[in-house]
Amino acid sequence: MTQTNERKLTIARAMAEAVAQEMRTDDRVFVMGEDIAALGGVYGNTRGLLEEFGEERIRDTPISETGFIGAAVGAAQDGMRPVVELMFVDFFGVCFDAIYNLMAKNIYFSGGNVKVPMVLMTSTGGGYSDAGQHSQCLYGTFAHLPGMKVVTPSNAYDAKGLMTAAMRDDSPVVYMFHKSLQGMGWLGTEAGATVHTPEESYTVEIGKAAIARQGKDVTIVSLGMGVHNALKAADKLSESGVDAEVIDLRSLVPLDRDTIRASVAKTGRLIVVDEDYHSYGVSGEIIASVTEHNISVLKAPPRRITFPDVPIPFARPMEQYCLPNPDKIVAAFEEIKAA
Amino acid sequence: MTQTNERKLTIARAMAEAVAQEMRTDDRVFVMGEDIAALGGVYGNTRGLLEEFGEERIRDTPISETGFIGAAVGAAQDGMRPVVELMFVDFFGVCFDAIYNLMAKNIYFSGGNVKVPMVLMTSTGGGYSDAGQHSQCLYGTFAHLPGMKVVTPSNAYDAKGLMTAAMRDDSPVVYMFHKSLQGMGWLGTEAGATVHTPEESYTVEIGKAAIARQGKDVTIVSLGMGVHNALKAADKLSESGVDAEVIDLRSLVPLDRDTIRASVAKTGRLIVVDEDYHSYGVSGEIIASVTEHNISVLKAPPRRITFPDVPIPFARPMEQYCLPNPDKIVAAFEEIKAA
Amino acid sequence: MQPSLEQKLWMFEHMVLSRCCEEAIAGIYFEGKQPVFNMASGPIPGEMHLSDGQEPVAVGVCAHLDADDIVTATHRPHHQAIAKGVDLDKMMAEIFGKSTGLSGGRGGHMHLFDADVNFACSGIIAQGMGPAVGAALSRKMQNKPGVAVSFIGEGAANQGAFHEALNLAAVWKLPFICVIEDNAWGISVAKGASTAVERNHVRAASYDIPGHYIEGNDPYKIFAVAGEAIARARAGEGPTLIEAETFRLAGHFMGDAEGYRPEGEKDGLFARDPIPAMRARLIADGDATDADLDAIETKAKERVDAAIRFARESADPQPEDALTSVFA
Amino acid sequence: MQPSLEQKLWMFEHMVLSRCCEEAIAGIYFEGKQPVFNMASGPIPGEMHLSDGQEPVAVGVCAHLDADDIVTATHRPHHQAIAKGVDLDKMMAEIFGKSTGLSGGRGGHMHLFDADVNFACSGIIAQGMGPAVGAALSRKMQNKPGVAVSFIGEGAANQGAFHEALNLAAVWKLPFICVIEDNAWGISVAKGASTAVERNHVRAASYDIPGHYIEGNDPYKIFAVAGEAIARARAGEGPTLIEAETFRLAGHFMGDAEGYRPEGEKDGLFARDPIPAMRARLIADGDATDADLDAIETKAKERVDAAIRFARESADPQPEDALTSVFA
Ligand SMILES: Cc1ncc(C[n+]2csc(CCOP(=O)(O)OP(=O)(O)O)c2C)c(N)n1
Ligand SMILES: Cc1ncc(C[n+]2csc(CCOP(=O)(O)OP(=O)(O)O)c2C)c(N)n1
Ligand SMILES: [Mg+2]
Ligand SMILES: [Mg+2]
Repeated sequence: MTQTNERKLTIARAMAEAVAQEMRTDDRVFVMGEDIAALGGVYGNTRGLLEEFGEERIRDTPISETGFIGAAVGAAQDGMRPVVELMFVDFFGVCFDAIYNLMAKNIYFSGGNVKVPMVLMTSTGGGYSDAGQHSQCLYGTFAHLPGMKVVTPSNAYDAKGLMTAAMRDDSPVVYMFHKSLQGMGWLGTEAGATVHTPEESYTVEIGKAAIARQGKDVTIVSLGMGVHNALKAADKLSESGVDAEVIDLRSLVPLDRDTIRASVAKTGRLIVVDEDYHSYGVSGEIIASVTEHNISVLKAPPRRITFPDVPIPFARPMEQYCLPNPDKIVAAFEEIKAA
Repeated sequence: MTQTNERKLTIARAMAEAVAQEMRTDDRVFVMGEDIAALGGVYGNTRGLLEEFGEERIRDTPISETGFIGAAVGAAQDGMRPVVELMFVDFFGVCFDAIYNLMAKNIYFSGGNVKVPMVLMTSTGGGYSDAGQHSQCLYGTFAHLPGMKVVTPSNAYDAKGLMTAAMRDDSPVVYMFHKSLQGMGWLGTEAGATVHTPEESYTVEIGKAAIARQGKDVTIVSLGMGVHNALKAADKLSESGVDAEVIDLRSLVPLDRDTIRASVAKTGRLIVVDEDYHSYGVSGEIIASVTEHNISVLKAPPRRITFPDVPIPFARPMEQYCLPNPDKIVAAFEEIKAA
Repeated sequence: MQPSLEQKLWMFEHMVLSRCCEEAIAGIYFEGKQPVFNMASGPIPGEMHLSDGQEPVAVGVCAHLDADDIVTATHRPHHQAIAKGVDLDKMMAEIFGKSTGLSGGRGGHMHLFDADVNFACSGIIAQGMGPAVGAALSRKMQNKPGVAVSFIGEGAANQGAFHEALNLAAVWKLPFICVIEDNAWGISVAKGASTAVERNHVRAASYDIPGHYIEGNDPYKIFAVAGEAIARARAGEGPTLIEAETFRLAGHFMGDAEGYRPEGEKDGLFARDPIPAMRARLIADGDATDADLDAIETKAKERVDAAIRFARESADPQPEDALTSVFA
Repeated sequence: MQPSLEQKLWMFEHMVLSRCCEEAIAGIYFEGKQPVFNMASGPIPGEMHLSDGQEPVAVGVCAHLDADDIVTATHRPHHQAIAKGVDLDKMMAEIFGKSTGLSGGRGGHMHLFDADVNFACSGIIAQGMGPAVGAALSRKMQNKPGVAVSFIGEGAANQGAFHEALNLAAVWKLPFICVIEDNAWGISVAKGASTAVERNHVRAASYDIPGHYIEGNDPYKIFAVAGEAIARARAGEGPTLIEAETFRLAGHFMGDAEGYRPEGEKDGLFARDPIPAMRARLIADGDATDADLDAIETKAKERVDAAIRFARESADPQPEDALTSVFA
């Protein structure tokens, strides 16, 4: 879809633009993380910020995630609005206490007397053979624990709007961006993520899912990269006259259960696509949220296309075998269409 | 139920006995953790071991969870069989990389050429006003990530058998014990956890759920402390002629989906009781595992009794309001019995 | 740097106030927990970590701080909270889990947050350090006055966060001070069994910052060393690491039988209780009369009694309040 | 401690072998990644961290180790793996993601595990340290010979695991050595911007263990210092911390344009390439002739070519193999 004065941005540029615009109008916003200054972020999402805002507000850190994420919490409580980067979400294990026991709980521990306005941005996802410690999504891990909002954009428009909303939120927001959507040539790029993005600053409400494609025969719920797999599957299905509805969650916390339930009530079929591990994660929660609400809406058993419960293998044939893809989604529909 | 030469042990003593028996026959087994030597463990599960085995094999550690859990991984790869304690599961955030990226993945990264025979034991649960950093269960957090088996006993018999099985396993096993079941007077004690425990060493297979109570009207799936709440609810329900089946998962990884599905196929109703947080956790996975398998077995929407998605409050009225209990389970059944 | 008379009396007053609190809590804690001790019962449920004996460190440091300065504390925070000026009524109500508490009963005694005096805690070892470093960064970036002090125990000096936070504060030359209360024990583990160095102040060399060890649990010596470090920080000269010898007159938490302590160690400690010691010294130095100090002690007891009364008489939170204040 | 002639030649041979590997990989890495560079494409997909320039540290240390000793490495492990004697065919096949690789292609270049020579990696900064300390503990408990060496980069010395592991090794007096390869950069962040001390060896004082800094990326000096430390460890005298100056002749990973490096820094480094330097020195010292060293280089190239051939010709893993070897 082209439009008048179309302005296509990659997610990486959309994120950087949102941060830059906010920093121009709000002195309290600053950025901290590894390689986010001179390098502009391994995934490009802070490119240009050092040049405009300088070293004081765009701070490269030591490789001390517990230290600098803990510091972001303290700075946020003291009136600043840090945007801090955990380079790969896979690294959360070295600093998760600062995230889930400090960042996520200090508002509650203070009875609301302190605010923790910070954004933790982190890259997710595989598909490029970066192996088991650099390819995970861990959506379920973050979404399971209380006190942090969790968002993940599938395109540049949402990326910018969600980032601006996150920076303006007085609660901590975990902003998970998928590497294959960043628009970094060297990671391959999902073209569908690079969309028209208005220049002026705007927000996308945190907690509202989007209907990425209207349909009536099956509801495909997904997030991040999965949305593009779902849309491709929907195109394939449409060739055989199947009209799939694709829901882009955009936010895991809060989770927009109403939109999911309304869609399934309409279509009667549910497929969840999640690049995170299969068990005890997003896919189970979506299915449970639908069935506990109304068991009779489903004409067929729900299906999930997820990453199996194994560490992410390096070799391409093994990794690709494990990853969700459009064909798996189509095949899942074939299993349940009969009903 | 009394039996000939009944030998009731608390879970704390059953765990210590299992470790002691294994240490007598296997020199490779040793115990590491904070306050596990002279103090015998904050929850009593290593009591007496220092006296029998001495400081070399029963090692108090610095408050360096990343260091000593990482060390346990290295010792396990080098031929030892460490039993290591993370005092409260809530502390996983300071050391989770050693757990989920090393302990859980090194077998895979080595293509099976190294083994990681270690047990990570950790206490879970609240109910005694220990607040938001000392009362969590985090079952879903551990069970979501691949490469580690996860068990949690509800009684002393299983506690001993699962511990022995865990120590003999060549893969890492996370052993989660609920504080309210330990039989430490000072934490109050769930009497039902203190059961006959044979003296001789034995194993309970990891990955098999137990039917804690046979029934035909509703399946209540739970684990750890929740099993006792479920059994109490079942007693109340039986007064009104309702015959509930209670499943004690015992193991989250592997998850015994067959036993759950068979039970629900029989009863047509499912209630999941989980003290861990509500969303993106155990309860969603159990419900999804049933419905994706066969949507038609459920006569009524599944229900879950869980901890709401909020940090665990300190004050008794607030914490008790959030915790699962038998009345909530009974009320949940009332909602779905009509169907 | 020597404390003025006023400062000496302030320190004594707050040591006494803190001790009165702990003694009152210790008494009440066992209400409803006898004959069988069950941590879940009574007006003050849960774990209770008392600070008896460690008061000199809190007052010697906080004598140099005002409400704008930041303090982060640990699972054992009462003495520091009182020295920092946390509202005593709200603090006591929080410890009782009442609706009038600092967080309306959500946090409890390990999670005392008072935004008015920039006081916060974490029950996770060494995890107060990062936030304190961040608050110091915030002041530096905003060009606002204020230093951030993180109190930890000697056991916390073996936790990774200690290393990361000190390096970060040093690299960025922040107004940050880490104060280690060395009470020789981490629950049942003796310092010597957990720590490769005899004294943690030497670890300052890893960050090219000053490090000081203060012997004797002496409030005046602590005052002097802390004063210098805080002045340095205010002057923009960067962080300092201080380790102060102190001791734990109570168990690690209430109910701890301390079977792990060497025979008789405890008796020796009670003989060195810092409060009677300071009292004697004030009199010996002619800084105060018995009457002056009696008055301070009476006032402290009254203050604590009032706080206890406030806490007892305050309403419980509504159960559903558990679901609020998760997000700002 | 000076290397024998045999040891010198062994070091040279393994430096050359490592460099040949890196050069071969560097060439092949871009196959299928041109004209557009896409990390996911080609016979060697994913991130690639080369060790060019850092060979002296690996050989200077590993010259003292045998197969029983333990080494843990990082995201940049090739030179250490080769110096430790990891099977070159299987290692190369792993880097290509083939079924014949060390782990059948599950791990890739950041996760080289060879149980036969006790070699392991972690791609998470400083997370090789705990396992190495634990292996050292295992040997001590079993009364088995063997020292454990953990190689890390200078950036890793600011990670909490570094502090915890060294303290633990020191408290338990374990046969453990931490070797820091100081190549002055952590991706794009210069050591001075991330590290409060100029040289990390001073951090040994925090653990009351010896610390050494070795200038000049000099294999003989590294051999001498490492030899002493390893002898100490074998004698039961506990851990040592070593930081060796070295440099990165490649980018952080392949595809890194290194725009963050000061103008011309790189040219200076190439002029100090340790391999030609050692070659010249061997000849100058009369330790070897051009012909001897040519023979070594030819042999190394042949060895690497064979490994590449083995890797290329090996079969891909079966897709379903992804699901195996999760548990032992
Ligand atoms: C990361 C972490 N590990 C373990 C604990 C359990 N714990 C609570 S207090 C304590 C001892 C702390 O010793 P120290 O730092 O010396 O403080 P002290 O209790 O002596 O005041 C431990 C191990 C914790 N709260 N957090
Ligand atoms: C805990 C953690 N944080 C960040 C990273 C990302 N990362 C990979 S290599 C690297 C730089 C490491 O620098 P150094 O330790 O000096 O090793 P070098 O790359 O110079 O060999 C970083 C930040 C990581 N792998 N793990
Ligand atoms: Mg202590
Ligand atoms: Mg480096």
